[in-house]
Amino acid sequence: MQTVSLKLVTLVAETVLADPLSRDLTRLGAKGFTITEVRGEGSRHLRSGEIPGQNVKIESVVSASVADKIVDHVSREYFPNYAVIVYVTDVAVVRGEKYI
Amino acid sequence: MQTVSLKLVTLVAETVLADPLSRDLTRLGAKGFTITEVRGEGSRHLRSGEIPGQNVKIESVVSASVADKIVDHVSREYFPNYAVIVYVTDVAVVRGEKYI
Amino acid sequence: MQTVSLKLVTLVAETVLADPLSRDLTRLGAKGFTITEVRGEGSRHLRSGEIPGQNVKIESVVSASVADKIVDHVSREYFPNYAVIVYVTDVAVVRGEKYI
Amino acid sequence: MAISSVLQTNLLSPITLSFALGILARRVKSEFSLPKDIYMGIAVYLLFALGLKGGAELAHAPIVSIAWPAGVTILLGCITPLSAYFVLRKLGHFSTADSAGIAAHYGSVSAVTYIAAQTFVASMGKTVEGYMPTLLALLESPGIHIALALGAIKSTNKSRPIFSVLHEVLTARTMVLLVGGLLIGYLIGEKNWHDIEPFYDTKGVIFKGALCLFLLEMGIVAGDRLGDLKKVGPFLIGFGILLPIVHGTLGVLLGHWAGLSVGGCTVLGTMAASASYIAAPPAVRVTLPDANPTYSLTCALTITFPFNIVAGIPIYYQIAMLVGAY
Amino acid sequence: MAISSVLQTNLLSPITLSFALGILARRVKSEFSLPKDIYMGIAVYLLFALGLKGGAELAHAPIVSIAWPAGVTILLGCITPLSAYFVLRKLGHFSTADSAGIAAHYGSVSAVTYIAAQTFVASMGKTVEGYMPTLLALLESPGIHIALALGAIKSTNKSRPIFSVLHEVLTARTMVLLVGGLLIGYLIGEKNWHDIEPFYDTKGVIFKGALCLFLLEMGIVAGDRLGDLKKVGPFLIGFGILLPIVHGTLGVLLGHWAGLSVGGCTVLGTMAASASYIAAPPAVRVTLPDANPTYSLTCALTITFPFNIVAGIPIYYQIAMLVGAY
Amino acid sequence: MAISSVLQTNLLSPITLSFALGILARRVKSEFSLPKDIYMGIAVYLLFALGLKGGAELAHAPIVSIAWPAGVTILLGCITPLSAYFVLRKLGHFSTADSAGIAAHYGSVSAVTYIAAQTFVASMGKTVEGYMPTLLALLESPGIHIALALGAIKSTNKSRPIFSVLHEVLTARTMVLLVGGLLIGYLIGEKNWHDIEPFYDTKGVIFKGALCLFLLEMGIVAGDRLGDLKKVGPFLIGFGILLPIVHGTLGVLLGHWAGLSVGGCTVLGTMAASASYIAAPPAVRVTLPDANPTYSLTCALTITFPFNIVAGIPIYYQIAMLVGAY
Ligand SMILES: Nc1ncnc2c1ncn2[C@@H]1O[C@H](COP(=O)(O)O)[C@@H](O)[C@H]1O
Ligand SMILES: Nc1ncnc2c1ncn2[C@@H]1O[C@H](COP(=O)(O)O)[C@@H](O)[C@H]1O
Ligand SMILES: Nc1ncnc2c1ncn2[C@@H]1O[C@H](COP(=O)(O)O)[C@@H](O)[C@H]1O
Ligand code: NA
Ligand code: NA
Ligand code: NA
Repeated sequence: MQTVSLKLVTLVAETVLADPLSRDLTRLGAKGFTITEVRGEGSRHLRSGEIPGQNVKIESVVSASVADKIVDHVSREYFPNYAVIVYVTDVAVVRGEKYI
Repeated sequence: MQTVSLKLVTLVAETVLADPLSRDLTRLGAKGFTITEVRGEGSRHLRSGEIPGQNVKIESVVSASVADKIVDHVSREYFPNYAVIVYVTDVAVVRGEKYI
Repeated sequence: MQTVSLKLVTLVAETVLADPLSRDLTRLGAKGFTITEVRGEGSRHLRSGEIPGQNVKIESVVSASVADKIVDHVSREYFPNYAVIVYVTDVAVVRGEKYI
Repeated sequence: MAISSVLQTNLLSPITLSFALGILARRVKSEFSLPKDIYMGIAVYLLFALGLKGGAELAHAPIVSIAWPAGVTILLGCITPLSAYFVLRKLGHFSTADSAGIAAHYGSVSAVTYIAAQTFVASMGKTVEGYMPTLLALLESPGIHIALALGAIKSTNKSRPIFSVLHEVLTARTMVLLVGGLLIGYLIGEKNWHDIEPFYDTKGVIFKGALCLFLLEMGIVAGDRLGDLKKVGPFLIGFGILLPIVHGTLGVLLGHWAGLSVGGCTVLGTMAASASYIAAPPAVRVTLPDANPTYSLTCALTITFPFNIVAGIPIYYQIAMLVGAY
Repeated sequence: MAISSVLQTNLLSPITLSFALGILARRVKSEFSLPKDIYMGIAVYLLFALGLKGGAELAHAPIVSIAWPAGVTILLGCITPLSAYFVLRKLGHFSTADSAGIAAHYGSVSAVTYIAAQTFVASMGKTVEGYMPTLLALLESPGIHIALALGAIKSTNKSRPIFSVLHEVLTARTMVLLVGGLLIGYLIGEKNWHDIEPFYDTKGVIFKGALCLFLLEMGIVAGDRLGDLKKVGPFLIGFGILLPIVHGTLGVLLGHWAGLSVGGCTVLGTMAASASYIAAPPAVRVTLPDANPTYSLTCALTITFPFNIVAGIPIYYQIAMLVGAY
Repeated sequence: MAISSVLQTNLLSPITLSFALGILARRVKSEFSLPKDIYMGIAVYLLFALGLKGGAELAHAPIVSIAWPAGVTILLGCITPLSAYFVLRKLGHFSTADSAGIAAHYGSVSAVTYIAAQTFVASMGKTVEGYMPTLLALLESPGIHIALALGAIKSTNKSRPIFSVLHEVLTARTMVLLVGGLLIGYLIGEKNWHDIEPFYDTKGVIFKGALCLFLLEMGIVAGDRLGDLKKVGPFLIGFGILLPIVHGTLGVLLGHWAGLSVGGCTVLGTMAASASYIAAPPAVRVTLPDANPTYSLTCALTITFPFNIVAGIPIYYQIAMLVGAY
């Protein structure tokens, strides 16, 4: 079965950002996303939220251009003040049109 | 330490498919898998299950050929009627024989 | 926005290893990590822990050299006796310095 | 008591109001919901309590006295999925899969609706046969199996091997807790039962208190789906209200014929009128892939459940009074 | 009773000791904590119980009798965020964002502190006006809104559109359960209330038992953050103790002036003195990104909450006695 | 009472039957299980209740009266891991790691087995010394430490630094809740205790009701592992039944010698006979990597726990009667 190559954008952020970030993703062109409750530690040691270290991981399969937009937006809007990271991976999917 | 390159197949599907899909994976040659409870939104907006948007993510490290088989099977058997996506990533592992 | 390419190391291990492994990661140079509670099946069928199959997934974005160190350490220290797997993926991040 | 005041009593019960609060919360777009494990945990407790209490009562009841009621219950389990299926197929012109899928829900029973009926009857000062939980367990699965078999036979698409699903239904949470509880309650005997009765008594305060929290969450879940009413269209909305009345009446009549009290008739009628939204959905989902889950779940959860809680139960009660059950 | 013995009674209450145990557990680096869903579930139960009980009481109280107390409560909701803000801005020289962020916490109220006050007053053999939960609901949100508005106006950085946040606060868990519970408790009437009273009664054993477990976990959460005391510095530590005393005194006086009993004055004072750590934090976090959450959460949770539980409440009680509330 | 009827009473207790139901559910391949957080939450409640109740009783007991029982308890904590170790090493020819790993489980204690014994004794109309929970806390950790030290010394493989593990065991959930509860129960005094007693009383309905749900899940967990019985082989199966009888008898005798009542002897014997499956497993897993966890967990959970619940406790009770404890 032939596949197309797309980008998987992964965000890890403090729980309170789950909704704002998903809204942003949709606005920037993501057709869907998957959210996982995670916990973690990083360099910022920000203790927001009643129980510290409670984060969400948001994953979205998108086109390269949308991926750029998201990374761009997140690092501009959220990096300065929030505990959040973002990274991008190459993925192969079938029915690529579903994600674009 | 030298590593071999394999495929990580990731499925996100409505919870009710957790068992059928894991059975299929094993049948198609996966030596193991990891399941995560997630929630998500996609294009289909199917509201199956009492609490909508409750999905499972199933990840399995497999050989390229098994990966093809899985993608093939899933898109044929499940895409038409179920809320499910699948994507494949390249991963490097040690002791590759464990997964083949 | 220009990105740098780093490694995402993913460990899946029985829950009891969550702390030892995170300590090891930090010691080996990881600047942070994200932990997810997962369940899974593998080839070893070890039934440690009251509820079998309860695992943790530990993900860490690190430099290639740190990634090697981790894979090396884990396969030497934990593979023989514990239910654990590790795999490495290429990821693109912004502000690479955060992870090094 | 006049129907109006009966309705009012019912509308102002903590159960109904907690459910209403849940719906309201979702309508004002509140993101509040009960933690998943708590919701599940309360469900486990309620079902186990039903079973234990039923078993303890069973220990007294002469088995023969249950024969007829059990018979009509199983009969209801065979009739209701078929009536639902054919109404949907012939009048509603739904696909075999959709018809069978929805029929599986209405052929089974909703334990919470059952509890609401029991509580309502008690608040009317009437008693209910102690062995009703046994009937609840009997009505749980036959309807699902019949409807799924029907769908599997009629549908052109290959559908997943049905036997594994039959097994899943028979060993699902509800059956384990209900049947298991019945056995335990039956075996432990008077003294042991009295030790745990205040905790598990379905008339007790813990049961009633937990029930409110459970209905609060059910209201949230239902409120979440109100939007789907548009998707299912007027036919299914009518179906979700009228079929329960038909099934409910049938249940009351058969119950009366089997010699149940007015309380028992009301509860049996409610059981027949209710639609499962726990056991049926996953079974249907895996067996009949091309049945649209939005249809069945919206009908069972967003139309029939609230209807029964608010108006259905009092109606079945009135019918039970009319048929002159003592 | 002498202040010393009052303090002692309070120190040896199960609530205080459970909280202390939680802190201790963290200090000895225990990894124990209550399962997340259980902690959330207990919170839901406590708030819903508060609401229901308050509503049931409200059914008796002549609405007029609440007018004045309600008035002064809203007044407190407007004064306390402002006083907090200006103390931090002028005396503490904190940024607008930080000042507004912390002020939002102190302008709102902590339900658990409220409960502790109610329990304390009861243990002193005094009664509390039944409509206090209504005041609790009234005090929940105004302070947060005022502080956030203040921060949004004054801050140079663009801050997230505030309206969505106002809505989030108004529809948050606390409001749904408290206001919803009040409505239900008010509507169900005597008989229904008595059915569920033992389960939801805030003087009942289930409530008190669950409260201990909740404070155990709160102690763990607070103990987790003890280390942050260094980060916030002496000014905020003093602020977290002195401002509550000021707000508490103000609350007692206004309560007395509005005709509350000594019990009512103590509870209202405690409400004014308490700082929210549930509703406020997320609202502040998304509206004022450059407010440091470590400041506000450490003050509310690690300084003010324990202070109120251990010493504050008895102090407000003494003040209430002094002002000669009957 | 004849041993047969004693056994029957025990077999038909809600606890035993709930456990049996759990096993049965797994045998019929049901996928039902209690939500994880609920299971954890009940465990927390049970342990905290044990502690509180024990502490409240301690407040009355003259400390001296506990000296001897405490002494023999610690003695049991030192003997049982060694006896277990040498039986496994010499007779069973298991590796040092495996022997030490399993010994750590049998050197510690299972709180649920303890509770079952207490409940059983009560159902026999006998009383138990109020300070037993203190003994439970005393027996929790020494055995684990001794066994792990033994394993660490004897094993050739480097094993993880043992001190961090000692600390983990001493600050684990069980210790925090048990010891913490003891302190709180001891400090709060009569009046406060009576406020929360109905909720935490280990003879109360909430405790007994929750216990059934807990044992239901334990049955499921044990049923899950029945398959592993094949893996552990006949020697360990015999070991898992005979060693408890030896340890149980020893516990009864030492208890009698220390002046415990027949109830106290039975409970102390049960404690000695029981094997930990909560505190021990993680400690062993990280300290002795090459100890096979399937061995220790299957013995403790699938063999010894059910044996004690069903037959062991009544046997220790009979022995206690024989040795003529009053
Ligand atoms: N190097 C990393 N690898 C994986 N996850 C990370 C890493 N650094 C940070 N995180 C995640 O991002 C969250 C915020 O990190 P930080 O902003 O550095 O405090 C942490 O709680 C982790 O969950
Ligand atoms: N583009 C995407 N990226 C990540 N996850 C997705 C995406 N689209 C769908 N999903 C996941 O797949 C599930 C089903 O999607 P769908 O079939 O499009 O409704 C959703 O609930 C999401 O969890
Ligand atoms: N091929 C695989 N793909 C994904 N996860 C795996 C795979 N094999 C093992 N795992 C995970 O690693 C854990 C331990 O595996 P094992 O050591 O093979 O028993 C399993 O419980 C799974 O969660
Ligand atoms: Na039905
Ligand atoms: Na305040
Ligand atoms: Na032992």
